[in-house]
Formats: sequence, structure tokens, C-alpha cells
Amino acid sequence: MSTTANQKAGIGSVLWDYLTTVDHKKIAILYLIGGMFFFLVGGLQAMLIRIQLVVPENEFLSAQFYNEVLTMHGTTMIFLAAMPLLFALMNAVLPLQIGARDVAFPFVNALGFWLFFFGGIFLNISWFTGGAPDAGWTAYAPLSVFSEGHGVDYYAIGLQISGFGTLMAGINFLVTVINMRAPGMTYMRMPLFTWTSFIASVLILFAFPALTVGLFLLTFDRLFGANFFNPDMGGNAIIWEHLFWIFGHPEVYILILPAFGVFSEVIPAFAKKRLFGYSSMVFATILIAFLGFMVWAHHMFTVGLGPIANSIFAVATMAIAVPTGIKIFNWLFTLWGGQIRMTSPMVFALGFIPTFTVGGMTGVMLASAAADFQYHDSYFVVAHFHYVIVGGVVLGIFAGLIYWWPKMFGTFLNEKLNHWFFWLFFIGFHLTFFLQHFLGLMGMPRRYWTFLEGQNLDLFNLISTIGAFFMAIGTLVFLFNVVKTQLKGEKVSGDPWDARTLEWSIPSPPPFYNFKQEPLVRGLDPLWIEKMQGNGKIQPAEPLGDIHMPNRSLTPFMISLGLFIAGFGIMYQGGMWVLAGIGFATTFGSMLYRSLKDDIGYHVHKEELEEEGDGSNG
Amino acid sequence: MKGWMSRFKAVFALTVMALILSGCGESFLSALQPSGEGASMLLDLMILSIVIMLFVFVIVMIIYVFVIFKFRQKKGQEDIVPKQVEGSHALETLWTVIPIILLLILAVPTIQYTFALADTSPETTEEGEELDQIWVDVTGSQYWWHFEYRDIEVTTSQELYIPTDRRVNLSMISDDVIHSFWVPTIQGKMDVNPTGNTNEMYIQAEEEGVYWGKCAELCGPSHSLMDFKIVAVSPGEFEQWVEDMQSVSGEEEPESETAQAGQQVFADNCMSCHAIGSSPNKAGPNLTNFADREKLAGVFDMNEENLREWIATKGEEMKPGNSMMDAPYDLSDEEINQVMEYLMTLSPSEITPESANNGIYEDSDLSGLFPEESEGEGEGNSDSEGNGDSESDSESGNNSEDDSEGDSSENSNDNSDNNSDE
Amino acid sequence: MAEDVLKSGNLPENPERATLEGRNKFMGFWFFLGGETVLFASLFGTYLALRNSNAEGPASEDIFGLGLVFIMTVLLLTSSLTSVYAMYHMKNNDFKKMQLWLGITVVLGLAFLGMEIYEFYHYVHGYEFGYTTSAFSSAFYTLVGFHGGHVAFGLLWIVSLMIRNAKRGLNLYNTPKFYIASLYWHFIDVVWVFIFTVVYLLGKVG
Amino acid sequence: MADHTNSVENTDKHEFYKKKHREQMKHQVVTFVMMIAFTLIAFGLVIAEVSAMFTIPIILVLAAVQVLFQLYYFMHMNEEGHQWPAVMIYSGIFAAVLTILALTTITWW
Ligand code: HEA
Ligand code: HEA
Ligand code: HEC
Ligand code: CUA
Ligand SMILES: [Cu+2]
Repeated sequence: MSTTANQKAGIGSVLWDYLTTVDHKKIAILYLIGGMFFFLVGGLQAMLIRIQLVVPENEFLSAQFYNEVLTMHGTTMIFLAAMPLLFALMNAVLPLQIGARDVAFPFVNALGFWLFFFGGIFLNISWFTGGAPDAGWTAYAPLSVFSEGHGVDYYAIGLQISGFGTLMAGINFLVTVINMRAPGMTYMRMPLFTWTSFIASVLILFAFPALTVGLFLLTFDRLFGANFFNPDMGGNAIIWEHLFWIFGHPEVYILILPAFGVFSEVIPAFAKKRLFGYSSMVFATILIAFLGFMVWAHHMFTVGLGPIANSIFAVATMAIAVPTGIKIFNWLFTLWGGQIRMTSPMVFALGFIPTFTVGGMTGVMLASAAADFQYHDSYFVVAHFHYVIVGGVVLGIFAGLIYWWPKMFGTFLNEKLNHWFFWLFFIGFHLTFFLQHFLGLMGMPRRYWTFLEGQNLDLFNLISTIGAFFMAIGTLVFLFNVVKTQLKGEKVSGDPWDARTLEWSIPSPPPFYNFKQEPLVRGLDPLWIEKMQGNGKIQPAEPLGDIHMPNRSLTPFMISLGLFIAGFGIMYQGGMWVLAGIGFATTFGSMLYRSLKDDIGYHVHKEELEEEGDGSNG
Repeated sequence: MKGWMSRFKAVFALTVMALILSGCGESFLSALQPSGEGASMLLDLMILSIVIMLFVFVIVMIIYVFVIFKFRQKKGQEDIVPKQVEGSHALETLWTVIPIILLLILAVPTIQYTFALADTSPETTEEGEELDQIWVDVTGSQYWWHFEYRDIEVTTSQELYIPTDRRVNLSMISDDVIHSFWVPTIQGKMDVNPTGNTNEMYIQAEEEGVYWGKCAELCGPSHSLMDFKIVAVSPGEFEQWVEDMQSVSGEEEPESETAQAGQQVFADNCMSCHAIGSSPNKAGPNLTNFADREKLAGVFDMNEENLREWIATKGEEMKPGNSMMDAPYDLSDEEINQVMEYLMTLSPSEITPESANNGIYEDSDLSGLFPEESEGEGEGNSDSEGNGDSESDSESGNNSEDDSEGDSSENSNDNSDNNSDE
Repeated sequence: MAEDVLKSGNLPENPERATLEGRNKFMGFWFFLGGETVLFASLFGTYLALRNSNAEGPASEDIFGLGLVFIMTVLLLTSSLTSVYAMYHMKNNDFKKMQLWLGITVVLGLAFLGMEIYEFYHYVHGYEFGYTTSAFSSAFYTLVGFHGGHVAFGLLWIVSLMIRNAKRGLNLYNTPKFYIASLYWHFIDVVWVFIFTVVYLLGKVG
Repeated sequence: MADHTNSVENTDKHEFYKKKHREQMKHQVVTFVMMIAFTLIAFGLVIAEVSAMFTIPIILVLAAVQVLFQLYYFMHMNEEGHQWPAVMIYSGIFAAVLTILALTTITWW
């Protein structure tokens, strides 16, 4: 499909196509658009934060508004930007990497996206109805319970809706990996991006329920007079902190593991070498996930859990440095002896290594429980997590996006502009966040709307703000690049990077059924093996036959829309209960419709497939 | 334990690094320039961890830089296929074991310090005798701090006076949402939780001075304006300050007529929330020594202009969301002048933040503050020579500790319902 | 071919896992139950942390009547057995008997739910133990109510499956649906066993 | 997917399965009886007000065993093809235990 054909198709039918699609590649594009949009929103909020802090005692934003911006920046970036962008990558390539025609539950996949989308919109509507949530992305009770207006209600219900979507996406990827692998694709031949996405999905499965419960409790406290966090009625605010962090810590590994996966794809591809220590990489991933469940209280060192709990959690936390270190060194030794090509995804990967190492090291410093009494809730922590999140997750997302862009869209981003983007963003990043370590130690707590004069904090804050502008300009360069190259729309081959894994063995963008014939996988890096030992083409594992495809459906959209509407009813109560009724009726009605209607899909017939040519490198 | 650390320091010439770091920030605020026992210990721990991290970072960077320059594809090498290495057990073991060792080096002092800082039992002198402990009940409220000295009937807000000769133990609770008590130069932070969850820690200042404290847990719009001060004075000055504060009843007539009128205005409009003299925690800060404060409401310069704005606008713009905005009063300019004048007379003691900075050291063993305790909860101790280190009876138990233990059981709270008094 | 899955008739051993769709459903649903374990654990944890925080309101010893709860437990355990019977007949391709046993399961489930509603009603009106009475009451109603909600949802699910398929018998398309519905039902029972023990029995023991 | 039409034509096989199912059903009825019995024991211990020190661990163990019965017999986790379900259920139980431990012990002490 060329761009002109696209335009002819008409906006209406494209819209309908995307509203009802269950194709993982299109859902990936939806996630990409949604995630990118919220990344820009979150970035804009970050810019507001930095502008407010450019000089001491600035009054650019009001105190209340600052808290709203700050809360929404964290919430948007984590839940509405980083996770969806990772889901975009997973949807785009995970099925291709294991030689599957789609995910296990295409319908649920669409549902997951629409729940995320409506959850995100719900959250952001709060800006226009009297104030966004203002209790920090961690929403600590009782501040979040006492918070006036409906801001925190939007937080609780919005995240609840998008959280359901995330949980479904997680289960979907798990089953996809377990049941949908092509013949020969054993577990120890799966590409690392598939592995890390798989493990991240396990984390989603077990971490999100704790958030679900936490958010329910918060909602009930605020809207129905429950007393979970109300000290006067016997409640205990610490319960929220535990539930939040039981979810929250695994969440940060949900973010970083797929990013690790991206680097484990990009580095071998552009070093022209197989990943060093593949099996220890897999093992380290599993170990990180396992340990990740036992360390949440390192966010609560200063809560007063006592020295015994603090010591246990300190040591458990430090232990995570070991498997992560294994990964870092494996990447370095993948590069060792390779033929390194400085393509833009590779530059992002190379930028990641030292940056993340610094972030991880400050993490270990934070894990030193007693010392955390000084670091906690200061800009030192802000610096730590932006080093790991921006230096790890965001660089990973962009590396992956640029790397798989040809596969997703069949066009190439401009390499030169990508390099510009990288350097502006990377330099800006270090300018913004490196000095924040020192700001924290010099006595600047985080979540400060303004800081006083005469504390010697002015200069570093100023530099930090300047750095943020560099990042913004870099991001704009990227946007410009996207627009420019897509308008031009130069087509690329199926394997433009000369890469190693299965997704590169089919045309870019792939046909809607992905693989005409199921591929036969003969080892790790299947395409590379065929390039070295065969004719560069993957052998089919089955004769050409009919392909079973799922039907498109509007039901996922309707189910999510229903919850979205119901959310308002629950929040505003009173006369608005009607909305809750309408919303739940829509949701449950759609679910009922779904379960009563037989939906067994359709077939693409052998004859049609034969007409389409040989299906390789289109 | 400290000895162990110092030896470590010597080995790595860490003092150099400490020097570099101490160039950062202001001496009254920076965690890198500690003036208290806790903060010094923590800086040691931080430096130890930084050294380990630098070591790791340097190794990573050496490999990294080498690899990038050495193995970059050169022109004409496009067809070379590098050897596809699977891995290396020896190397992989190496980079599993070395980090484990490094982490153990960090973990051991971490645990020691974590326990050491949680210890609020009485200090002992070199002779092994227990020092009397000062316990302060700290209450955090949106957006101010309240301090009640246990057993010695002194109450104050915003500025906490402590003697430099010993640790002062804090028992902390919040009246509303979670706050966090942080004086970077003196001690790491500790959360101040609502009802039921009392936290304890000690602070100790090694030198006299006024140290800035911050609230470190998001607690509402004016979270960033919830500053307080630790005024560390010599023991003699502290003792005097306590005595002066104890003598205030709140009934004292000021001299000038305007101030007397102001006192009346104050009694009519402000006493519901503010107290003068020792009193239980109220809805607003205790103003006994208001005129001695360094800052108004914790953060503003103490001058007429600010004070007038504060009273006239109830701090609406100055500290958004503060609870004085609920005050029902409506004062004329005249009355505001009067009450301001009255407030400026509230200076019961010679000992002010000035005293912390003037370098005068007055010695005392604070025995005056701990008269013979009666209820058999422990013997008092008042015999001492009054030289440098204070000495006291070895039997002197501290009972306040027991009280605080009782506090931490669920639902038993004695602070939260006090604010509705009157 | 795909339409074949709608034909009733001979079924293989384990019909619920005979198709790829069936295997996916089967696997995905088990994983979902793994997640539900954590969901209920969070609720249990909250309940345990707050179970003595009854403020001024009634405490657990004051209100729980074990007799009724015991009957409820037996009802739910029995319904678990009857749904096993239903699956037994499904595997033997005996649609009528499957429907019958599912019907009995539903009746038992309804009885359970009815008794639970009665129990709540009784607490609210007999002991003034409402949702907002204390942290303990909130935790109690939320935990037990979540379970009750699961029961209600499970009943709706099973009933709609029974009605939808009443006329067409068993086939490869609907056996996975019946199968996972019964897994869900067992899981509800698992949770109840813990509610019975942790909430009611421990509530009496202290 | 295509093999179901001919897979059970074989009546012998069919009979064999039927018999196997009947066997299983017997196990399940035994399981059920034991579960009822366990419930009764737990109930009895509490009603009889046996010392709490003794009762609490016993009834918790009884509950845990009942859960295993449900999982392995009623939910067929003892049959083949259940490795991944077992992995995920046990991981879930692991996370669940941590959560409950946290909320019961270190919420406050
Ligand atoms: C992608 C996200 C991400 C990642 C990967 C990490 C990784 C780590 N984090 Fe971070 N963290 C956050 C996101 C993340 N964190 C966020 C968002 C917060 C703040 C939340 C909030 O309060 O709002 C936070 C806060 C936070 C705290 C609480 C601070 C406080 O509030 O007081 C702590 C404390 O222990 C911590 C520790 C760690 C550790 C030990 C790691 C480790 O996993 C790092 C391991 C990596 C390395 C160590 C580098 C590579 C290793 C080697 C080269 C081997 C050799 C190394 C050694 C021997 C040291 N983090
Ligand atoms: C994925 C997570 C993520 C990401 C990517 C970022 C990215 C950034 N963050 Fe964020 N941050 C968090 C997660 C993240 N942050 C979290 C969780 C918190 C804690 C919140 C809390 O305490 O509750 C936080 C808090 C936080 C603070 C502390 C505030 C405080 O404590 O008071 C600061 C301050 O400097 C900051 C800055 C930045 C900056 C400058 C970026 C930059 O990297 C942003 C770069 C991107 C852009 C600059 C976009 C540029 C585009 C445009 C400007 C064009 C706009 C155009 C249109 C909209 C059409 N962040
Ligand atoms: C509703 C209770 C209330 C009433 C009535 C009230 N105040 Fe306050 N006041 C407060 C609170 C609460 C604060 C602390 C605000 C903060 O810092 O967040 C405060 C702070 C102050 C301060 C700064 C204290 C300091 O330690 O620096 C002054 C001065 C003050 N009030 C004066 C007055 C005067 C004068 C009146 C009467 C005319 C008055 N207040 C009436 C609640 C009240
Ligand atoms: Cu109090 Cu922030
Ligand atoms: Cu963490």
C-alpha cells in the first residue's frame, strides 16, 4: 500500500479500519500514536516543571498547578507513554520474531489498546473539569484521600481502566509466546526481545493486581466513605504504600526489561556478532524479575519500618546489581571483536550503556538503606530514576522504534536527522539530570514547587532547565524526521539493516497474515543462519495452505467506551448515576454480545496467496 | 564502627573526595557538609558507596571506550564476518563474583549504620554512665512544625532548640498527611506519619549553628514552604532558654499601650489557634518566642512588611493552602498594627538564633532540667561537676522511651485529637 | 474447516484443548487465575492488617455467626463437585447431563449468594455494622464482597453459556468455554475456603 | 485442528476414556468428602474453643491442603499439559505470600 492508495481510501474507512482492527501490526501503530502523543504531553509538562524551577521563588506556575503538572508528568510518562510505546514495539515485532501469524488473542489485543486509550483520555479530562490529580504519581494516602475536587478520582479510575488493558496485554503476550511459536523456535532460540517481553508480561500479571486493589481501596475511600486509609477510623495509610510499591517496583522492571531486549537485538545486529552469553542473558532476565518482587520496601526506607526490615530490603535490592551487571558486560563483550556499524539505533544503544550504568549505580547507592535517609525524596532520586528511565527506557524505545521503523512502515527514517536527534537529546539529558544528583545532596527535596533564594541551588537548576530545552529540540527534530520521511515514503526491502532475526525475512511492511507459510527455525538468529549456511531465505515448515484469520470487531472499542462512561457516573454520583448505568450496560452488553456471537474468523485461500508472489523480501 | 570507617578512608584517600564534595552547597543545608553525628556517618557511607561505584564505572568505561574505537567497522571491511562467540564461562563467572564482593563490602556497613541510626537508647559517657535524654514530641502539620519537650513543659514551633552536648530524641507524628523531617546537615530524614504510626529518631549537632530543616514528603501545595530550623546552642544557653521559656505564662502585660491593645486583639481572634506559653498542640504554631524567630512561618524574612501581609491576608498568597486561611477573623489596619506590635514583644529569652552563631560557649550538664524524678520511674541525677562532658548517675533510666513505645500501637494516639481543643 | 469447530458430535479426549483457540483460552485463563491470586492476596493482606481496627464499631467476635457461614461453605464446596460432574459429562460428550449438573451448580451458587446477601443485611441492620463503620468493616465488606461479585459474575457466565448452547450441543468451539467457566468456578471456591478460614474462623479465634 | 473428526471414531478408545473418566470421578468424590471433612474439623476446632495456639496453624494448614485438592483434582492440575499453569499459579502464590506477609507484619510494628 503506497501513501497515495492510502489517501484514496478516505478518512472514514481508514478510521473504521483502525477502530475495528484486530491485526497486531495495526494495533502496534495505534499504540505508537497513542504513546507518542502522551510522551509529548508528558514532555510538555516536564518543560513546565523545568521552567518553573529555572530561578528561585519563581511564580510562573501556582503551587497547586505545579503539583498537578508534576503528578500528571509522572503518571503520563510511566503509564501512558513508556508502557504503550513498549507495547507498540512488542505488538509490532514479537509475533514476527517467533514466526506467528498473530497474537494468541487478537480480540483481546485490541481490547487492551482501547482500554489504555480510554483510561488515558479519562485521566486527562481532569484538566478541564476542575483540576488534575495533585498527590504525586505515587498518590500517597492520606494526602490523596484528603485531596479536594475530583483530581485523584480521575487518577484512580483512569489508571484502573488502563490497568485492565495492561493486564490483558500481558496475558496475551504470555500465551502468544507459549503457544504460537513456529516449528523449531524452542525457548532457547527465542530472540531476547521476545524473552524480555515475555518476562515483563509475567511481571505485569503479578504486579498489576496489587495496583488494581490499591486503586479500588483509594476509590472506595474517596467516593464511598470506606476507611482503609483513614487513621481516625482505624485505617492505616501505610497499606497504600505497600500495595503501591508491590506494584511499583516490578513496574520499573516492566519498563526496563523490554528496553534491555531492544538493545540485545540492536547490538548484535550492528556488531555483526551473535549475542555474547545468550543463556546467561535469559537467566539474568528471569533473576531480575524474581528479585524485583522482593525489594519494594526500598522505596519505604524512611517510613519507619525499622532497621530489620530496612536491612533485609537493602541487601535484596543490592542483589539486583549482579544480574544487571551480567547484562552490561555481555553487551560489552558482544561488541568486543565485532564489526560495529554506527547506525542510529546503534548510537542509541551505545549511549545507553554508560548512562544506564550511572543510573544503576546511583540505584545501588539508594539501596544502602541508611544513606537513603539522606537521598530519599530529594533530587538525587529524581536524577537516579531519570537516568534509568530516560537513559534506559526512553533510549531503548527510540532505538527500537528507529530499528523496526522500516519493518512497521516500509520506509526509512533519515539517518542524519536521527543522529542529530540523538546528540541533542543525549547532551540535553546529561545537562538536565547530572547536576540533579548534587542538587539533592545539597538539600533540595523533590516535588518542590519553588525553592528559596540564598541556598546556593540557583545555578544547577538553571543548567538543568537549559538541558531540558535541548531535549525538547531533539524531540522536535525526531518529529520533523517522521513527517518528512513519511511524506517522501521511500520503500525499503524486507531486510534493510542486514539483520539476524525472523522478522526481517518477510516483506516490509509484512502482509496482514505475516507468514505465507510457517517458517522453519533452525537455530538462534534464524535469518543469520540461513544467510551463512543457506540461500538467505527461511525454509517453510508447511506446504502452502489456507490461512485462518480473525474477524475485525468494534466490540473492544465499545467495551472500553462503556467503562469510560461509567467512570464519570461513579465519580460524580448523584444524578450522574445514570451514566454509570449506561456505561456498564454498554460494557456488559458488548461482552455478552461477544460471548454469544460465534466468531470463528475466516480463511485466506491458498489460491489468493499464490497470486501474491513468493512473499519474500518484497 | 567509626574507627573502622576512618581506616577505610585512609586507605582510599577518601578525604580528597570529601573535600571536593564539600564544595557543594551551603553549610547550613548541604548533606555534604555535615555538622551532626548522623549526617557525618551517612556521608562516610555515601563516600564508601561512591568509591565502589566509581571503581565499577571506570572498569565499564575502559572496556566501552576500547571496544568502540577498536572494533568500529572501517571502510572496506563490510564483508568481514566476525567470529560468532557464544560466551565464556570464565568471564561470566568473573563478572558475577566481583560485583557480589563489592556489594558485600557495601552491605555490611549499610546494615551497621541502619541499626546504629535507629538506636534511641540513652547515650553513655566515657565512664559508662547514662546521660539524661531529652525527648521531643514532634508534630508535623500542613505546613508547619510543632515541638513539645517532654517532661520539661516547654512548647515551641518552627524552631527547635537543642544543646550541642548530646543527642536529642524525637518522637514524631503527623496531624494530617504524611510529612518528612529532614535536616540534611544533621541527620537523614524520617517520615512523619498520621495517627498510630509514631516514628523515633535522634538528632545531634556537633557544632552550634542554625540548621535548615525541610519537609521532604509531598504534603500539599505549600510542601516546599514547610521549612523549619534547628537552633543548636551550647548546653548552658540551652538550659537558660528552657528556663526562660518555662517562665512564660502568656498573661504577661507588654509595656506599650498599642501592644496591650494588640494582646487583647490576639486574645479575641487568635488564641483559638495560637498559644503563648507552654500548652498542648493547637491548630496553629505556638508563638511564645515568636519575635526571636529567624523566619516568619518558616520561610519568609522576619520583617514588618511580611508580617503585615501574613496577618492581613492570612497567608493566602504566601503559603497557598495553609490552614490559617480558615481563620474567621476580620481585622482593621489599626488592629493589625496593634497585634503586630504585640507579637514583636514576644521575646522571652536572651537566647535566640543569634546565640547559635555568636561563638559563645556556655557549659552545663543540664542537670537543672532533670530534677529528681519522683514517681519511681527512675532516679534523677543532679550531682555533677559541670565540666565539659556531663556525668550522671548510672542508674538514671529514661522513662520517656517507654511512653513512646506505647504510642506506636495502633489507634493509641494522643496528639491527633488535641488540635480540636477549644 | 474453521466452521467444523461448530459441529457437534464426536469429540477427542480433552476437547477443550483440541484446537489452538482452545489451548490459548485454556492457557490464558490459567494465567489470569495466577493474577487473581495476587489480587485476592492483596485484599486478604489488607483485611488482615485492619481486622482489629474496628474503631468504635463491632469487632469480628461480636458479629460473625459461624452456623450460616458453615452452610455456605458446604454449599459452595458441593457446587464445586457438581461442576466437576458437569465436566465429567462434557468429556464423555454427554451434553444433556452436563447441562443438568451445571444447572445444579448454578442453583447451589444462587443459594450461596442469597445467604451472603442475607448475612450482609443482617450485619448492617442487626449490628449497625455498615461499610463505613470502621476500617475493619470496610476491609471485611470489600474482601467478601469482591468474592461475592466473582460468584455473581460466574453465575451469569455459566447461565449465558448454558442458554446460548442449549440447542447445539457440544463442539470444539464451545467446550473450551465451558471448561474455563468451570475453572473459574473452582477458583472462586478456593478463595472461599480461605475466606472461611481467615475471616470467619480466625475472626472467632482471635 | 483437522484431526478431530477421525480421532474418536474408534469406539474402543472411547470406552477406554470413559473408564478413565470414571476412575477420575471416583478420586474427585473422595477429594470432595475429604474437603467437607476438613471443613468440619476446622469448624469443630473453633466451635470447641480449643486453644488458639493450636487451632490457628491447624486450620490454616487444612485450608492450604483443601486448595491443593481443588487445584490438583478439581482443576486437573495433576494431568499432563499443565506445566505452565503450574508455573504461573505457583508464581502467583509466591507473590501472594509476600504480599500477605508484608501487610501482616511490617505494615506497622
Ligand atoms: C526503569 C526504571 C528503573 C530501574 C531499572 C531502576 C533500577 C534500580 N533502582 Fe530505581 N527507581 C526508579 C526506576 C528504576 N530504578 C524510579 C521511577 C524510582 C522513584 C520512584 C518514586 O519515588 O517516584 C526509583 C527509586 C529507587 C529507590 C528508592 C529511592 C527513594 O525514594 O529513596 C531505590 C532504593 O533502593 C532504587 C534502587 C534501584 C536499584 C538498586 C536498581 C537496580 O536495578 C540497578 C542495577 C544496575 C546497575 C547496578 C548497573 C549495572 C551493573 C554493573 C555494571 C555491575 C556492577 C555493579 C555494582 C557492583 C554496583 N530506585
Ligand atoms: C517515563 C518516565 C519519564 C520520562 C521520560 C521523564 C522525562 C523528563 N522528566 Fe520526569 N518524572 C517522571 C518520569 C519521567 N520523566 C516521574 C515518574 C517523576 C516523579 C513524579 C512525582 O514525583 O510524582 C518525574 C519527575 C520529574 C521532575 C521532578 C519534579 C519534582 O520533583 O518537583 C523533573 C524536574 O526536572 C522532571 C523532568 C523531566 C524532564 C526534563 C524530562 C525530559 O526527558 C522530557 C523530554 C521530552 C520532551 C521535552 C518532549 C518535547 C516535546 C515538546 C516540548 C513538543 C510539545 C509539542 C506538542 C505537545 C505538540 N521529571
Ligand atoms: C484557624 C486557626 C488560626 C487562627 C484563628 C489564626 N492563625 Fe495564625 N496561624 C495558623 C496556622 C495553621 C499557621 C501556620 C501556617 C503555616 O505556616 O502553614 C499560622 C501562622 C501564623 C504566624 C506565623 C507563625 C510562625 O511561627 O512564624 C503568625 C505570626 C500568625 N499565624 C499570626 C496570627 C494572628 C495575629 C492571628 C489572629 C489575628 C492568627 N494568626 C489567627 C492558624 C491560625
Ligand atoms: Cu510537609 Cu511536605
Ligand atoms: Cu524500586
